[in-house]
Amino acid sequence: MNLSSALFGDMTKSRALFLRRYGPVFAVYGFVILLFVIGITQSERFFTERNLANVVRQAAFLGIVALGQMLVILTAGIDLSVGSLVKVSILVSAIVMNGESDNMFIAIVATLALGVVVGLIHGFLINELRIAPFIVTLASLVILRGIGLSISSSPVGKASREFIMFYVQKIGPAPIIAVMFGVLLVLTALLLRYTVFGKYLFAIGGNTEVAHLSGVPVKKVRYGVYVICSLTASLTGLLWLSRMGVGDPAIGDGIELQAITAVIIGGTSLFGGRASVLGTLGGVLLLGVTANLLVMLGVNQFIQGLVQGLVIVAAVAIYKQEGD
Amino acid sequence: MSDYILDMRNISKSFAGVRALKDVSFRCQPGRVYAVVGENGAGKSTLMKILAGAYRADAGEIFYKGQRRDNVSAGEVIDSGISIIYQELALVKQMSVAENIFLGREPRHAFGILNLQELYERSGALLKRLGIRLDLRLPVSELTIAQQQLVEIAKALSQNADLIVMDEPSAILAGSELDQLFEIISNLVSQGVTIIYISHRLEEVFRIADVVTVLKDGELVDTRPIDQLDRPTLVELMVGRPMEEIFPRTDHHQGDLVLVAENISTDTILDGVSLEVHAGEILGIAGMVGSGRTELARALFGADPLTGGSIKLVDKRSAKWKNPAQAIESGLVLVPEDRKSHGLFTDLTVRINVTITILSRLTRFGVVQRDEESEVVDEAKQRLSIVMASADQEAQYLSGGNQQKVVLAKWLETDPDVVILDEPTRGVDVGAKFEIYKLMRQLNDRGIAIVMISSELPEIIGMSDRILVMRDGKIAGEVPVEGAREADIIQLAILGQSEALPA
Amino acid sequence: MNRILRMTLILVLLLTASALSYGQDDESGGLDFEFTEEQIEASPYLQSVLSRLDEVYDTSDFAKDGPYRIAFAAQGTSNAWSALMDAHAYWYVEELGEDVVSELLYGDAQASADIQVPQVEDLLAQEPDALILVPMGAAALSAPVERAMMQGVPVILCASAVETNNFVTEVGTNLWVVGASLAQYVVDQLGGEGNVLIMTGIPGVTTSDIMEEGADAVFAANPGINILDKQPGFWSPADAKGIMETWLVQHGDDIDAIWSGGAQMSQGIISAYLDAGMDIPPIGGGEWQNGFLRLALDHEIQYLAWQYPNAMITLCIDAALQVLAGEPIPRFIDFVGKIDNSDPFTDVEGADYFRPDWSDDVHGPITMPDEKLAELGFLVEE
Amino acid sequence: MSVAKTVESSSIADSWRIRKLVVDYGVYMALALLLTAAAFLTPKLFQVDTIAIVMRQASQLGIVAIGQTMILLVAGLDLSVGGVIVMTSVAVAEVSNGRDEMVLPAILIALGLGVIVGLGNGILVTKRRVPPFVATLGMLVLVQGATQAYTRGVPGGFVPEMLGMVNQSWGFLSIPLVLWLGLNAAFIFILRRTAYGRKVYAVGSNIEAARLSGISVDAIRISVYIFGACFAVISGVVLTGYVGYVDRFIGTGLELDSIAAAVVGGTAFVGGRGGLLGTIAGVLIIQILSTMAVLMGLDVEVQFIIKGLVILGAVTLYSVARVES
Repeated sequence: MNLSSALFGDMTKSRALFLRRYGPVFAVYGFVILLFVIGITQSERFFTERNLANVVRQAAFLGIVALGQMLVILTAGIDLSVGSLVKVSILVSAIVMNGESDNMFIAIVATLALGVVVGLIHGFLINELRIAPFIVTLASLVILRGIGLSISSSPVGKASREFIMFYVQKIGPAPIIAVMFGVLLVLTALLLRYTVFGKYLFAIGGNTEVAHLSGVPVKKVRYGVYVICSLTASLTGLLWLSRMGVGDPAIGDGIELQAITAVIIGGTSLFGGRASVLGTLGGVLLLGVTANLLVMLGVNQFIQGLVQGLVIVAAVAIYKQEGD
Repeated sequence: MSDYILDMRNISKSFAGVRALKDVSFRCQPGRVYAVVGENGAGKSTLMKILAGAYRADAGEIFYKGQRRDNVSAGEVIDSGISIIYQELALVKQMSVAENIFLGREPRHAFGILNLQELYERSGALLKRLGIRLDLRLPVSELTIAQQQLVEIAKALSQNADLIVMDEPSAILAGSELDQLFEIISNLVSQGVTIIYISHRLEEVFRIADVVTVLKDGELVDTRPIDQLDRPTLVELMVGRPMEEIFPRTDHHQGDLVLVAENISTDTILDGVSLEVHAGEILGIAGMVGSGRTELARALFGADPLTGGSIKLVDKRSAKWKNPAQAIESGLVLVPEDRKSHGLFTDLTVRINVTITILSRLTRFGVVQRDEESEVVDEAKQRLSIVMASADQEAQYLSGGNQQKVVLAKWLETDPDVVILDEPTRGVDVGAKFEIYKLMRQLNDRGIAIVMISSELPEIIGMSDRILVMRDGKIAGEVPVEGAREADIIQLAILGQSEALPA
Repeated sequence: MNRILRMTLILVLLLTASALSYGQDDESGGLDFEFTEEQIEASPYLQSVLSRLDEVYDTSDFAKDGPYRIAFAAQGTSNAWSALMDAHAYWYVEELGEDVVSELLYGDAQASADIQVPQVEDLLAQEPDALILVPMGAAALSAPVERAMMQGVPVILCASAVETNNFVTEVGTNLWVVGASLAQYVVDQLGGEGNVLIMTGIPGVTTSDIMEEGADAVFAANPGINILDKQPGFWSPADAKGIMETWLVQHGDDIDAIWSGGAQMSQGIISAYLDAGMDIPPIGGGEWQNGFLRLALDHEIQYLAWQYPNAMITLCIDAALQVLAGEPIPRFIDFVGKIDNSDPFTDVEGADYFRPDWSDDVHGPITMPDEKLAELGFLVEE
Repeated sequence: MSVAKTVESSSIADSWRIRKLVVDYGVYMALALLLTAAAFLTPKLFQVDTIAIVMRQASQLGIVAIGQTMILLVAGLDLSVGGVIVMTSVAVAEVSNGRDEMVLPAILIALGLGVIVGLGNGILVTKRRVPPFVATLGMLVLVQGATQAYTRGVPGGFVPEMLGMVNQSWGFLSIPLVLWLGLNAAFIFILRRTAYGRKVYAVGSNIEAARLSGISVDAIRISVYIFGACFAVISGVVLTGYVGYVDRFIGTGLELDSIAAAVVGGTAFVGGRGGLLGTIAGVLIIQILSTMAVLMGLDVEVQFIIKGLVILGAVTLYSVARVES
């Protein structure tokens, strides 16, 4: 007699499983496609190379932070400080660069180093003092904002010429920044799928205790993931400098909320253990295309906020999250 | 130095001022099975967690393979060849079978890149060695509990463990699953692997152990070879008093019909289950893990919605219910299987835990009447002999056994007509088991009907007045209590028919 | 030939007329203020504004035939001031007619630079004929402005400046002078001697920072003035009131005057005084905002109000049309004198400005007809 | 031997008791410490007028924090309170249009709107299982959008003068303070002594156990979000009276401050632990710090940094004390 078939039954669950796993992602892309259809039919300038370049470049700005945020959320963490860190990074890079090409390299290194330091501090507080990531990064949001203001409350520093040009450069029809985002997107997908570090992120988010007992270096991985998240914020700060040419402290507030929203819309669970690069891209595109369309279609200014709120609520409510 | 692979000397450990282990020594030779037994709170799990590097001992030394080790991390413990299979299965539900097996020690190329080919080949080979077929890419959340346990064992094997600790592996397995486990264990032992086997089930201990260590209240009672022990002696060592009878029998008669379920189905697994429950009886429900027993309990209780069929209580309080609140109101309660995570409010006081189900009775205009509440808690304390410092103590500071009693008290306070007990003695030590059985009989005497779901066949046979066996979400058949044999039940549970097994 | 000659003649006449008219405005408009050399030297803002007042932009490259599609990157409906600016914009475009402006492309920045930068990119993707921008960050919007200019879209800045100098013109007022004038008012009221509190807007926002700069310069030049304290009130009546309450406990009767960077904050300041039952000292800082005027009238407050009319958007649209017609245009257009009733005023004239039928949040002056206000629900039935 | 055993075990128990003391009373000790520091740094803080001001301002945050604490108790979170406060302010002005007799109807309408928002939050969190963070963030954007769409940017109407009574003080007593303390008293009683309160704690402590104990888990969670929104409305009314004017910046940052107050006061982020008494102390700490900052003339950036450090410090204390317990 076949004991194992009696025990385990057959394995025809995979189709339902597939749908359960990727259903939300399909839904988000369905939404995005719907917006595209509306855009194409209602505005002749929506589906132009120029506008699409805008859309993808803007997606890159939100998307890079969203990728870092997604990795942190995958470990059942959160990082509320990225907006403030973008602000501080802009100021630091602008001041160090000070308009000189010679300073460009050192400015980039200094800004990324700042990200590493902030990420390490987050990791330390979360790992060693066992404070909830929400609280750690909430405090750090407030503190970094204070630091940003004390560096400068008015525009300061300057990007070098090459650095400003970077923003408009293209590879073929694609803006270089969008290409960069695409590369990071693929790298993140590969990281999650093909590296030990990626698997550990899932393990920690799925069950930290189990991961710890299985010999996963939980603390190291956490340090790593918060550093990566802060690095994406620093990198975004650099991109903003390239976009603006001057360090402006007006930028940065609220980026974290947008990034988290995009990640959640993309089907990543705030409870950890589940993440989807494709979904996050979908979430980023959904928010980006919505904003783009509001402008393109000249939607009545009084209801723009309402439309955005409805899109977000509908997108997050569309599927039930797992866990409780 | 010595032929002991593991030598733990004079280990002590306290938590939050409460002593968990005192001066316990424990050692193992290679290629043998060591059983560690003791009541709940005796310190077995703590001892193993210290071995695993999850806790640090306050005092004592550990020698492993002749070398002293201090403050090693969980990862280092695994690397040194010790693997531990925890009672709460240590698997990451969202990850695949293969990823779980090699979690923490993934085969890799340079730069931390996974060697997926090797991962799948090696995990496939391991499962083959265990004689099971599983989709390696399936997330563990899609597996049954029994399948998950096998993945755990595969994980231990993958670590090339010299020493495998199994913390109550049988608690969630039944019948043939258990046989399969024992087969795997003897296989491993013959390969020179040392097994430390922690269990409450004495039959299993006598079946597989070479040496038995008994702990009580955090202290070592005795370590003896199995052939110097018999059951009564072992029970006496564990409980500290002799125990004549495990299953209390009283004469009782079947009362009136109280609960009728007709053809109930759910979208989980239940598929047309009908049953009747009479006042004052114990209806035992047996079956494999995953056969739908727990789902049946949840459906009866209104915790999962019915997609077909009906359930009703036949007496005066007869009512329909759609959720647990209404079920409790109607006189039916469910004591869940996983009491700690589904039953206890660990952060809250004993008082709140005990009275949470009967707040409407204890409140006037929504305000809790303190005096009446204290009476209820005192009475529960007496009736179930709960040991606690005060009613305002947080439940987390009670011992495991007392936590169980608090959970039971909570349900009994509702004065139910029907009590569904899902695995009432799972993870409970011998002494407490006996108390629970006595309690069940007392409930019967008061005319309360009990539906008991259990994986322990001796318990099913020893306690039930009638036995139903489930398979694939259906009732496979009823086994007459008089002269019931474990084999008959297993037969029904696996094959769904009650013919004799071919020899 | 005849026709071309006539056109040229008309053009020349028009140019002369407009040049003359701007020359006149320069003398009559704006606040009278004598700058010292050091003040100009210390302030890049002043240097920029003063030089641009005399500079004229040759817009011939932008000349094209109408009707035009004009992009308007607005602050958005986030507060009443900007909502009314939007209303003015839509009304004015309607007034001009479809054969002048065929489409007003609109972006709502929700008062955030983060949102505005990509939004400007989206607007430019629609290839408008001109861009009117109310910048939410001086540096943040610099590069988008430069890119628009590179793309051949003339940029008209409205209400605030950006860091780059590569735009066509700015409509606004000299904010440094505004801050300085409010400070001068305080100094004059005190006869040059006394204790002053300073409440600024949002640190980091250009408008607030430049006003503060002007105020600082004047106070520094008057050694008899003692600055008791300085805190940002975030242009919020609640924050302003909270800070003022604490100040009243701390400094009480020592306070001789207050410099405030906005009407909302002045309301909070007055409210704190009223609760404390203390006499309210002169306030340098208020606006034609109906709620503030009501409070000031009821309690006979002494103040100097500056103006920042949302109706200046009509000037911005005019400027855009002028640019698209290829007419030369000054690089800085001060709205004072060009929009009726946009001069600073004190409590002496306050009653003339107050409008009982406006809701508290309405900022004057309004150049739209009342029916339009009523239609939008900005009028209150008494 | 037996003596040694007692000594040893009592020293372990002592360290545990100290930790428990920190968890239970740490925030009050911190408050006492802060007040001691204030006695040296800013003695003006102890004048009756200053106390009155601090209390009146603390009440605005404190009323919101009651709801936030209850929501945290069921392992939730509410980021939408800022939006609800602005909505309240608009509703009060539009409905009453400056007429005193319309104050009550206006407040009732605002409460009705609050109930709808709270219900929306609750339904998203329970029925759609959207994480509270995202659900309430989405509602925030929606409420702001709806308020804007309704007012078309310019709220009409006036704030009735009657609401100005929230600004009066008798000694250090004022209506907001009485309201804050009264609501606290009521809800401390409700949380501790009523069936409803028990259920709130039970749901936060172990949601599955609560469900199986016959508690309508979803109803409890939804109700808590509704309370949260209603407290935001009440605070919105107080703030509107305080400002005397409809303002879109009103209530900005109260969501994060209220979470900070609750967490500093010892309410656990994972639910089931903590309570309103701690939150009162948390609110006072945050308010006194900001008043002291103005009294000392600290720069705003320094204020930000101090606030962040205080949150971190408090939570570090709890986490260190709770380890292994």
